[in-house]
Amino acid sequence: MELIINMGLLSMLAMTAIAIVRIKDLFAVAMLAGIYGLISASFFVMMDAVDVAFTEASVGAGISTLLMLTTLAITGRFEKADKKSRTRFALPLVLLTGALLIYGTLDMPSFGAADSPVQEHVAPRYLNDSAQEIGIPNVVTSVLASYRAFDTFGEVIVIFTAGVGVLALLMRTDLPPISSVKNTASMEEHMVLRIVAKMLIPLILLFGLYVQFHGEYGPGGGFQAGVIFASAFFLYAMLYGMNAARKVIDSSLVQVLAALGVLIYGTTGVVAMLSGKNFLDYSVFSEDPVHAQHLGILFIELGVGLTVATVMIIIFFTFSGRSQVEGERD
Amino acid sequence: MNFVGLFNYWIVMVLMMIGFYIVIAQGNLVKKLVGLTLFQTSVFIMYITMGKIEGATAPILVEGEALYSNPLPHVLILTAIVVGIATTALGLALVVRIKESYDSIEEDEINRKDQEC
Amino acid sequence: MLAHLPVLHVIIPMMAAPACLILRRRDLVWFVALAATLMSFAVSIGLLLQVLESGPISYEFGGWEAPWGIEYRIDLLNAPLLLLVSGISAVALFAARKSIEAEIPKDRHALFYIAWLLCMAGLLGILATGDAFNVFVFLEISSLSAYTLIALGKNRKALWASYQYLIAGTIGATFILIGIGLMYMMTGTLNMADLSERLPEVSSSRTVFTAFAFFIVGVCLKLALFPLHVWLPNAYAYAPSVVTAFLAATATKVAVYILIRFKYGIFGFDFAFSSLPLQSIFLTLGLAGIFVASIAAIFQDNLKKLLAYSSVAQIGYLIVGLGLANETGLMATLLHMLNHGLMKGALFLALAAIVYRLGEAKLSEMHGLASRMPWTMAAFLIGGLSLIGVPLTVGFVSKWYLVTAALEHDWWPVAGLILLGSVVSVIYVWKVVEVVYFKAANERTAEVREAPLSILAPTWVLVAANLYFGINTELTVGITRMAAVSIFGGL
Amino acid sequence: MYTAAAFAVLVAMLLALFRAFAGPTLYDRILAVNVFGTKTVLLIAVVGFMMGRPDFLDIVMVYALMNFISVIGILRFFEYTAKNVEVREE
Amino acid sequence: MEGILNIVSWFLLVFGGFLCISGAVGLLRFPDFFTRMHAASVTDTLATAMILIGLFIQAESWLVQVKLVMVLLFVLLTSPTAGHALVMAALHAGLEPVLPKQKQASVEAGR
Repeated sequence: MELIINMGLLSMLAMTAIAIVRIKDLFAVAMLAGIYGLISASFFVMMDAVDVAFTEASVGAGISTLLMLTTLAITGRFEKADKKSRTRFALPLVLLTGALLIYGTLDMPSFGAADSPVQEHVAPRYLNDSAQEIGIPNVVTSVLASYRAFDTFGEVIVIFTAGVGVLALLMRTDLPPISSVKNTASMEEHMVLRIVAKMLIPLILLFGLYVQFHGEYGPGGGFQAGVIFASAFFLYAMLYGMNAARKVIDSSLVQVLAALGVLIYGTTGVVAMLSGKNFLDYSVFSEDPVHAQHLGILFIELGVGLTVATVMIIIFFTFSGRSQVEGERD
Repeated sequence: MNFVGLFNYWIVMVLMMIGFYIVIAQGNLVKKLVGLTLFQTSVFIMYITMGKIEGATAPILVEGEALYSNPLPHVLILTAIVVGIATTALGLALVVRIKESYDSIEEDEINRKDQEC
Repeated sequence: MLAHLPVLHVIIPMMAAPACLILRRRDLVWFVALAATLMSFAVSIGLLLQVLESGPISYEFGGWEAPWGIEYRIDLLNAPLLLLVSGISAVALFAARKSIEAEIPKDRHALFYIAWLLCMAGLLGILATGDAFNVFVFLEISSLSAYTLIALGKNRKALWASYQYLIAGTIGATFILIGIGLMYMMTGTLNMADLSERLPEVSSSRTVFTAFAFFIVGVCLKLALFPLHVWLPNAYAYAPSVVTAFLAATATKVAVYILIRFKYGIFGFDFAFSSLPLQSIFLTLGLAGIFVASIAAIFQDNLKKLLAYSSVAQIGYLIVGLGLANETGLMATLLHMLNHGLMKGALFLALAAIVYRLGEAKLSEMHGLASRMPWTMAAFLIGGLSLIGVPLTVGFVSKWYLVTAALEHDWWPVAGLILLGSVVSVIYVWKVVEVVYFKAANERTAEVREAPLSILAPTWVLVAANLYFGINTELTVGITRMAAVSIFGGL
Repeated sequence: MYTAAAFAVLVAMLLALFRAFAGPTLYDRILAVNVFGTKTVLLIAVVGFMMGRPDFLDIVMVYALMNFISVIGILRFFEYTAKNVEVREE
Repeated sequence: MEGILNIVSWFLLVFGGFLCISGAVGLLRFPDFFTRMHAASVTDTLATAMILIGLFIQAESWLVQVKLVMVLLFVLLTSPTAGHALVMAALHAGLEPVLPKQKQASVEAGR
């Protein structure tokens, strides 16, 4: 039965991709990209990749669709027909790369084989020893936050770089001070939505915190929690207007928090260096090694969650602030 | 060369090429970024199908003996997804600035405006 | 503290960047950024000395040993490059304070320095890491911050150039990701040393061949090898001039380093040249790149674009050195990476001085500038001579070893073409010299004063380095020879 | 039992997808996205039970949340452009 | 007791599945936006409720049951709201429902 569902999901992915190529209405393309993210997230669930499904759903289906829609609100909806000369050049190149890729798959270990090199070399140690060495059930979080913690540090820096980049490009310092702007939200007539949102937002924030601290035992962790936390603010900003949202979250505070998250992550590592161990070695935090790993992973996930949440808020507010110039509204 | 074993990878390769085609062939800047997202997401799907073992469960340890899929590709893909969204966010910020200064997000119009001034 | 040197040069800028976001005030952020860069430079010097006396250093993160955790590996190949990147960054950052006042609005300066620190941290991270996937993560950090830095340029074309660089760079990075994925699929490990042990036994399979092909195409897109170089001229021409000085001297060299590390370190010498006719591909593309780019450079009016095209040509020399596939060839490439970094750094910093005074670097508006800005133009002249490869300059040293490497194979035509490439570069350097020195100063350049000392001093530091390493080649040649021997010896 | 429900939901998703491709007006597409989101929620819930790991229901919660937020987002930005740009139905 | 619960949950799941398909077919075949809206949203909430309750019966640990109830409440709260917002936006943008022929004529006459 799982094979049928896999094939069904993959064929839906292919159909969505082909539809995206042909549709010229960019709003529809943004929505189909959201559907593409959703299907690939469900495919990840079928492939036992629960944490990745979590992240892909919240990032692929949620954040990237919202960002694309915010951009389309500024740049306009319809796309021009693509030029024949470009497609004639692109098709052979794409077919050539595709042929090389297919050629590459001929010697691959077959799908789901338990004896392929991937399953035998590095992975068994994580699965067998992580219970004793780190003591948390979710092996993905233990690899993410302890064995390969420096990769995750690089990742937090990538998100921080994106936040700095979007700020450097779109930051507007000429926005009127918050107090003076009357709150004229565009969604006044959607009273139903505002009531429901008012009920939902605390629940979403609570769910975000649950995901943050549940990362060791089930799917979840810093990234997913950060994105969920930020999506609560997006909902508030969309329904109550940007000025109300800017009253809630002050832009300089958000930037300081984003920097703070990265610094929390960095100091967790540097503390290990100060006492002679290597960077990001958690055995410094307490004499019992397993307990030390728990503490280390907790700090790491806190730093990651804080940075991801605040950078997502920075990116969304900077984009929406930019469209305020266009519409001069809310 | 078993057909079913590699079928997953072939569909993933087709998805990659569709994404790659969009990036190269379509002129609209936002559409290129969508193509880039498709291309990267299908590379992620390739990574994840690598780690799956037939009849295994997710790498979250439960009591008693159980066969788990490989957790390492999941960690790599968590990083790659975040890299993907960071690139898309920066790309969209550039598109907004380009729209404000060129008043168009079609590649050939922008090139034409570049030649003029 | 000495044990932590291999990681300090990356951690310091990575911690300084968020700290700067909290500080927010312009001059304070510049000071912290400069301090962090100088500390990284000092750490790199310490690392080089440590590697010279005690051989390659390995540093495991979190205390987990190599294939399971991530490992930093510093050896003779990347130690000198660490020095180059942090050195050029320190010098360029010193000039940045004055230079960006004319090009970037005031409220963006703090964010500019933060993006600069992140770009440097990314490049240093790529050089030092011993883990294949870590290369991809730090490649993305350096690329994302490079897109931001380029997009801060004054002209609206900077935005369009940065967008094109983003698309080309992300496609390159995704190709590298596919390459790493396929390599991981066939060997099960991500650590470079572990990969080099386990790859030979599966090297006959078609998947490893595809992995190698995708990896090479991805890296060549990143280092702007001839057919894939379309994004580079615009990106370097319209970026703020200090950013071009930093990126031109370092970013492409780091990409060549990745190529060398993976081609020789992991795939091994025989695989690299037997499966794919790489030797002939590199030679043809490199030589074609030299001539096409140099000829394109001759017709450019915008001086920055002219030097950007000459950078593409110089990258052609690097790839030709690799294409020669012998020890001296590799040594010539390593040497030219260092020398080219110094040359282009000096030239673009001189350009930053010109842009600071004139607002833009159009040749048609620089008549008789030498009489007004003698020091800047003298620096530009020496940089140009070094570009051509005149004796007593750094360029001559690397051209010399490049030609000897070609002669070892006694491929006379290749050696001839290399020298012909230098002749072509004479043309476009002379074109600039002729406009600047021998034309009378018109009203446009009449009242121009000499560039401020804070831009001139760094330029002359690099020019002095150009001359010093041109004359006393014992240090650079010695290290690169040992590095080449260690790589070739190791196979 | 689970297989029947999972198969039915899969078919429903397929049909909703066709509506998303064909949908003449943009509102049909938004409706299709909404239906598709709810069906994915059901599919993952049933699959979680089918694979014997029912504790994956956090993912289902996120799906529902993201589906709601993206539908609200689409409406807000579409209505926002509808005011500036006249609405051209295909 | 065990058998009855199984049968009830089996019935709920299968009927929920059938409702899903009927809603989706309705989504495809109905002439205009508002009728599709009706088909989709009605079956949506009911089918989701039935399938989730079917799973609720099957769930062993109480934690899973709590999660199922949370998801059910969330979907029951948000999906009608989204439907409402969608219809409001459609009407606001001037999308006219397709009325049957003779009523269409009388409305035209009346206007």
